[in-house]
Amino acid sequence: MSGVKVRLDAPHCRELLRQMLRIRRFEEKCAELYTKEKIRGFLHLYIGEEAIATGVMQALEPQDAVVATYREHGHALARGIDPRAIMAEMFGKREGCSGGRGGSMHLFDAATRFYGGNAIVGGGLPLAVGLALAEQMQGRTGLTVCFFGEGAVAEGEFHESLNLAALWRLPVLFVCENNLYAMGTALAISEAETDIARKAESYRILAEAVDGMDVVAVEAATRRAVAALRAGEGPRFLECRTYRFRAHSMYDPQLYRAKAEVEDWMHHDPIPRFRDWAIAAGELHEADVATIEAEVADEVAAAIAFAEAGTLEAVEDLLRHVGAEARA
Amino acid sequence: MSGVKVRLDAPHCRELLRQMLRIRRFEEKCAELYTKEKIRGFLHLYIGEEAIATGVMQALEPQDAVVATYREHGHALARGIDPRAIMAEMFGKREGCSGGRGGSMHLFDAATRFYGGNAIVGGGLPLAVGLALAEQMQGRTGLTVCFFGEGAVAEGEFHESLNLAALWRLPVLFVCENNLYAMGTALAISEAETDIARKAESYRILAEAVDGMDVVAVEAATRRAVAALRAGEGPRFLECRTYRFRAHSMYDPQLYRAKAEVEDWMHHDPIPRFRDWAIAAGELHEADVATIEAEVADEVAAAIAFAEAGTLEAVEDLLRHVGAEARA
Amino acid sequence: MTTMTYRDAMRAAIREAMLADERVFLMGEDVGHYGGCYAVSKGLLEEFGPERIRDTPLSESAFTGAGIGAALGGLRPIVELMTCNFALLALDQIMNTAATLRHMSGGQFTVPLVIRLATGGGRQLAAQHSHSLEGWFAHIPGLRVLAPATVQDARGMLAPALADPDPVLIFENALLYNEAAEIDEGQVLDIDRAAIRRPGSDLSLITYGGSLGKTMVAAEQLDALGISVEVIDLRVLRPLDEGTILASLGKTRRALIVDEGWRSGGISAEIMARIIEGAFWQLDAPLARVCSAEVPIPYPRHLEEAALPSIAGIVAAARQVMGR
Amino acid sequence: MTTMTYRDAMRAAIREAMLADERVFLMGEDVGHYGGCYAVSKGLLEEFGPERIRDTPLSESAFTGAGIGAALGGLRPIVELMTCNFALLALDQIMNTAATLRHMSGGQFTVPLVIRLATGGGRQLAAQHSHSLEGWFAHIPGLRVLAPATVQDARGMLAPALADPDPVLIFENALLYNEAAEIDEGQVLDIDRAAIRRPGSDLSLITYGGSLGKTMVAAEQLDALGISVEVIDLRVLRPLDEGTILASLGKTRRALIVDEGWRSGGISAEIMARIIEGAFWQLDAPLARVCSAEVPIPYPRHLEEAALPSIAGIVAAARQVMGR
Ligand SMILES: Cc1ncc(C[n+]2csc(CCOP(=O)(O)OP(=O)(O)O)c2C)c(N)n1
Ligand SMILES: Cc1ncc(C[n+]2csc(CCOP(=O)(O)OP(=O)(O)O)c2C)c(N)n1
Ligand SMILES: [Mg+2]
Ligand SMILES: [Mg+2]
Repeated sequence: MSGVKVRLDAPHCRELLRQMLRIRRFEEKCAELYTKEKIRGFLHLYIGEEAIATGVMQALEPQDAVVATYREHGHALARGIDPRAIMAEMFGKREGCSGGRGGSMHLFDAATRFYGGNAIVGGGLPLAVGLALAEQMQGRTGLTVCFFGEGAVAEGEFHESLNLAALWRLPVLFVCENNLYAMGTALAISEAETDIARKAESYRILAEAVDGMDVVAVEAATRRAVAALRAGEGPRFLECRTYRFRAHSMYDPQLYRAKAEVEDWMHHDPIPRFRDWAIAAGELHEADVATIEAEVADEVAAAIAFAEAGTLEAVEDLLRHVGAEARA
Repeated sequence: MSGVKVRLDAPHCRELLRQMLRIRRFEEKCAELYTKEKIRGFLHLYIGEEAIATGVMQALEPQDAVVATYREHGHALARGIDPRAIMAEMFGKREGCSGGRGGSMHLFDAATRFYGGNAIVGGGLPLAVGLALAEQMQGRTGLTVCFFGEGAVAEGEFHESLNLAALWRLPVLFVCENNLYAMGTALAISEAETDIARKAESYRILAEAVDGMDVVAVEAATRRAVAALRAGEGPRFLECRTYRFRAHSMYDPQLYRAKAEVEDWMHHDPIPRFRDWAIAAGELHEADVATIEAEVADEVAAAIAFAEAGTLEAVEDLLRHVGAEARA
Repeated sequence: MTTMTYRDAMRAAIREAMLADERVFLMGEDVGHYGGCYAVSKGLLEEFGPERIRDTPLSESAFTGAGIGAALGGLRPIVELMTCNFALLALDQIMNTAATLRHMSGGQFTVPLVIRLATGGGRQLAAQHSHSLEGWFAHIPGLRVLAPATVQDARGMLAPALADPDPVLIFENALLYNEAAEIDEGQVLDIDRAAIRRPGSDLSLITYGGSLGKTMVAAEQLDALGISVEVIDLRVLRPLDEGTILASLGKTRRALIVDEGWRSGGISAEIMARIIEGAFWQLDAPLARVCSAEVPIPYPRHLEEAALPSIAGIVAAARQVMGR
Repeated sequence: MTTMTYRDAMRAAIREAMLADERVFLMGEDVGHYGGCYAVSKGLLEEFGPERIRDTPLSESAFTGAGIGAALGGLRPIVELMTCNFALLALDQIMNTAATLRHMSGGQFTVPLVIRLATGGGRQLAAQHSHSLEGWFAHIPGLRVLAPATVQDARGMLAPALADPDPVLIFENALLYNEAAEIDEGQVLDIDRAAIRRPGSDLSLITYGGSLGKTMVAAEQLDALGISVEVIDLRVLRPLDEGTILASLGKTRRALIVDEGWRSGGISAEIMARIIEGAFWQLDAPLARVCSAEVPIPYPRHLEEAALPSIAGIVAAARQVMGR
């Protein structure tokens, strides 16, 4: 699919709903599997923010690259990585998309140009700049989408990376997922200027703020940005205003925000919101929704079964993947 | 001297000229002493930029703190550090303002709250934030002035520090000495947005750009900023547009800029410009200028004599100043 | 005597310091509203307010540097860097400013700053969250580096660290936070000396921080094999307490070092070097070390366990040193 | 055979690589218009243009990370970090991304990146410009760390470094740039092995980089005293060529390590550890090391000289190891 306008026909509505639901159901299971200790380490859920990854990925082509964060299950799924390989990764199995070495925070996939999975806040931004530089210098047409939270905006690497991208007019789409908190730190106590999109101006980057709970708005804004990027107009910045419904990670008692605030935001849940709209618009029917739910449930169940059936790497192979097995 | 307005009476004009000339003549000698190998290491001359340190320091009080860079002879002199101690420092003598340990790039002075002398580009900004935080938290009234070049603006620490200062409303005056080059890198190839003062906006910091070749303009702008700072209005940003007449350091063959450009800028030399203006305005007379030149020459000569007569620290003391001699 | 966890001990130490000296404050990511990423500072925001339990943006370099500046300005900051993995972002400030300012200024300025950081692996946090970098920091002149391995040390090391006029880094192995022990809250600790955690005569096991527990268990097992093990907890990684190490070696003539850092260039090598320099002629066997495998820490539990020092690995290495 | 300086050798190597492979480009502060802070890249901007001789803003972290990304994207970047002092600002990218990406991705992604950095003291640049941190980087799994000590190595190490699919750091001691020597421009170098720079039978002097010259002079002087010295130039600091070291020790049974890094926790300690692990029973004397004093490097010439390894210091330490 390409073009600047979002074509909200029935197939596309089904696609949007399906993608968001895949993420939601997949992660609900992840949370369960975490309490069962099938998944370990840190687990950061994207629940509530599904409209962003879903909307953005609609505008991408296979040659484009994606750089994400430790909260990247949604991006990985929406980008098209096999959910079985993602789940197996979280189980630490050899069949995982990173061979089991990375876990939840380090999903990688060469086939879809998915470059992680970075657990250093802000660490992915320079990488995205470099990937885009490689495209530009090799005369290729891929662009790089870089996701990060609003917390990353305070890091020096944000500043340095935006400047480089703008200075060199690189095809990077910076997507800030502004969910108002960085762990327990509210935006207002971490940024002197809380209007994130405005920051892009000081690098001469065109920015747009969009309702991150509205998948169509996200897709539309991304398509506009991507069209400009492909036309060689240099980097763009998209701030998606959103909210995470769950704790920061599975360890977080959420002392820093009121239950009522979370509940308020849940009224903006992107999934029912889009579903109801599409039904009202006649593009979706209850039956479609039920079918999608069923298909998604199957897909998630298959992913779990695949992960369960997966194998563990031999301990003897511990030192693999530190360097090339044989130098070129 | 305090107050927001600059009082351009004869004594003040003499003071401004004297301070600029002290820096100019001192550094001219430094360059000579470098070729004689009396001064070693890196030597970064401030020649051409004297109006900035001179103008800014006029607005400061003894309780204020100063953080500078490796190009800090001018700041040290204008802040009132004994030129003899500065010269002795560059000679590596025990009588130097850093006991000889620091050299040209690391001038320090507790008496005038002069916190260096930092050879890491951007490294002083966080320090300035912390010094201001200490003032604020202890209910003291001092403010902190932080000097840095326009090259430092690209560093992540610039971004992080401006945000912290603004977020916490700290009494920091950020003074960017924009001399258009960072070593050999012109502003236009290092910043996507070359209007430096505009960057302060994205931290909600009020900024002003000023002609850094005009000492009166610098002083006036500093006084305005300082008044706001003392009133507790949070940080301010001053961009001083200037030019370095000499090479970046003594090693630099200046391949990156045209001789004609340097010569053009020399027509804006802050010293003759101010001198001629003050003479025309009747605040200074040729005789004053001659007197000041003579006094300054004496002062510089005395500094050199002092440095020459200084002593070397004993080699046995090599490990001093790594940690406290005895822990408290 | 009171029983408390390592986490609570650290919190009690912070609280005590803040009550005793109003120049002391805590600053870092999520120390306030979140309650600390390891819940160390939970409740302190309510007690001391947001000025002194100061949440920072994600700006490791700037808030560490701000801590340095605040220390210069007369305060006694405790900067929390969450984990040493993120401390890399602040390393310039730590090395080029905190550690050098006294020297560069010819002794005029001092930086009485305490930096706290979690360290270590073992929680399946994978390659970017499991570093043990304390040995690295111990390379830097001008710093003092502490590694409290016990609840008692967690409780008692902060006060002398804050009293130190120079920058002190406290590395807290994250696996220790839940450890509980009975301690003497009033005990005054020194931060110059290593501790003999268990006396013995055949072999010195030298370790610190998160590896002390494993080493103590290994010592038990070795004891059952008839090997009398002396366990040294370094406690202070810089400056190293060479005296205690060499005195032990004088007795045991054999040593094994256990260190969770990567093997090559870890602090274990430095311990070996010191022993060679100071006690070569007394050695009855080659020195040996048990360290982490030279691999970014893998996520799966079985691989992570294989990568980190283990009790079995310590026992096996010790037996090899003993030749039985 | 051609005579050239270390600086020219490095430039020739860059030029050659850029002519041979259009994926190669050089990026860093002042590599272009300024001509390189040590004039290594002088003239290359004119030849290759600003795309491939790419001046960057002062943004060490981002342009190093951009180098990583560019490598992932199919290019062969050479990132110049000016000096290792400033590399601290990029350490997060180097350690948490460049060194770990292959591992975290289960081998899917590789980072064929070369980072060049100047290192060392000796030019009175004081406490923030004189670090020798190569030993530190040699601690990080996933990196290869090179230290060309000769003009030949300066000329020949870049090509194999660029051919390596993993990140390679090249530490160039800044005092070497003006050294001239006759070299074979066509020589193909390996980047796995140390080199015996001078054979001998009584004592192994193990060193690298900027200290090789001093060590060779010291070896001459020791020879005059009747001590036959074998000088090993490590060349590769990670992975260490233990084979060459141990083979030498098998012959000499005594070793002294010379390293410009600070003593505690420097690479010298690792060399000592490897020898103890691999050749303890063959040793006739304690190992020793000559390193930099544990002080931020002072500005005055006499103090800086006292802080860094010296020929006299090497000779004295060697005589002590030999007992004469
Ligand atoms: C450099 C660094 N500092 C601190 C952390 C610990 N940490 C992990 S996530 C996080 C909050 C990030 O917030 P944000 O960027 O808004 O993303 P979100 O989690 O809200 O999606 C913090 C502080 C880290 N991983 N990396
Ligand atoms: C972090 C860091 N990177 C690089 C350098 C090398 N360096 C020293 S001065 C300089 C240029 C700085 O330019 P600017 O900030 O504009 O100050 P100016 O020298 O023009 O006064 C550079 C690149 C350094 N000292 N520190
Ligand atoms: Mg967030
Ligand atoms: Mg400049």
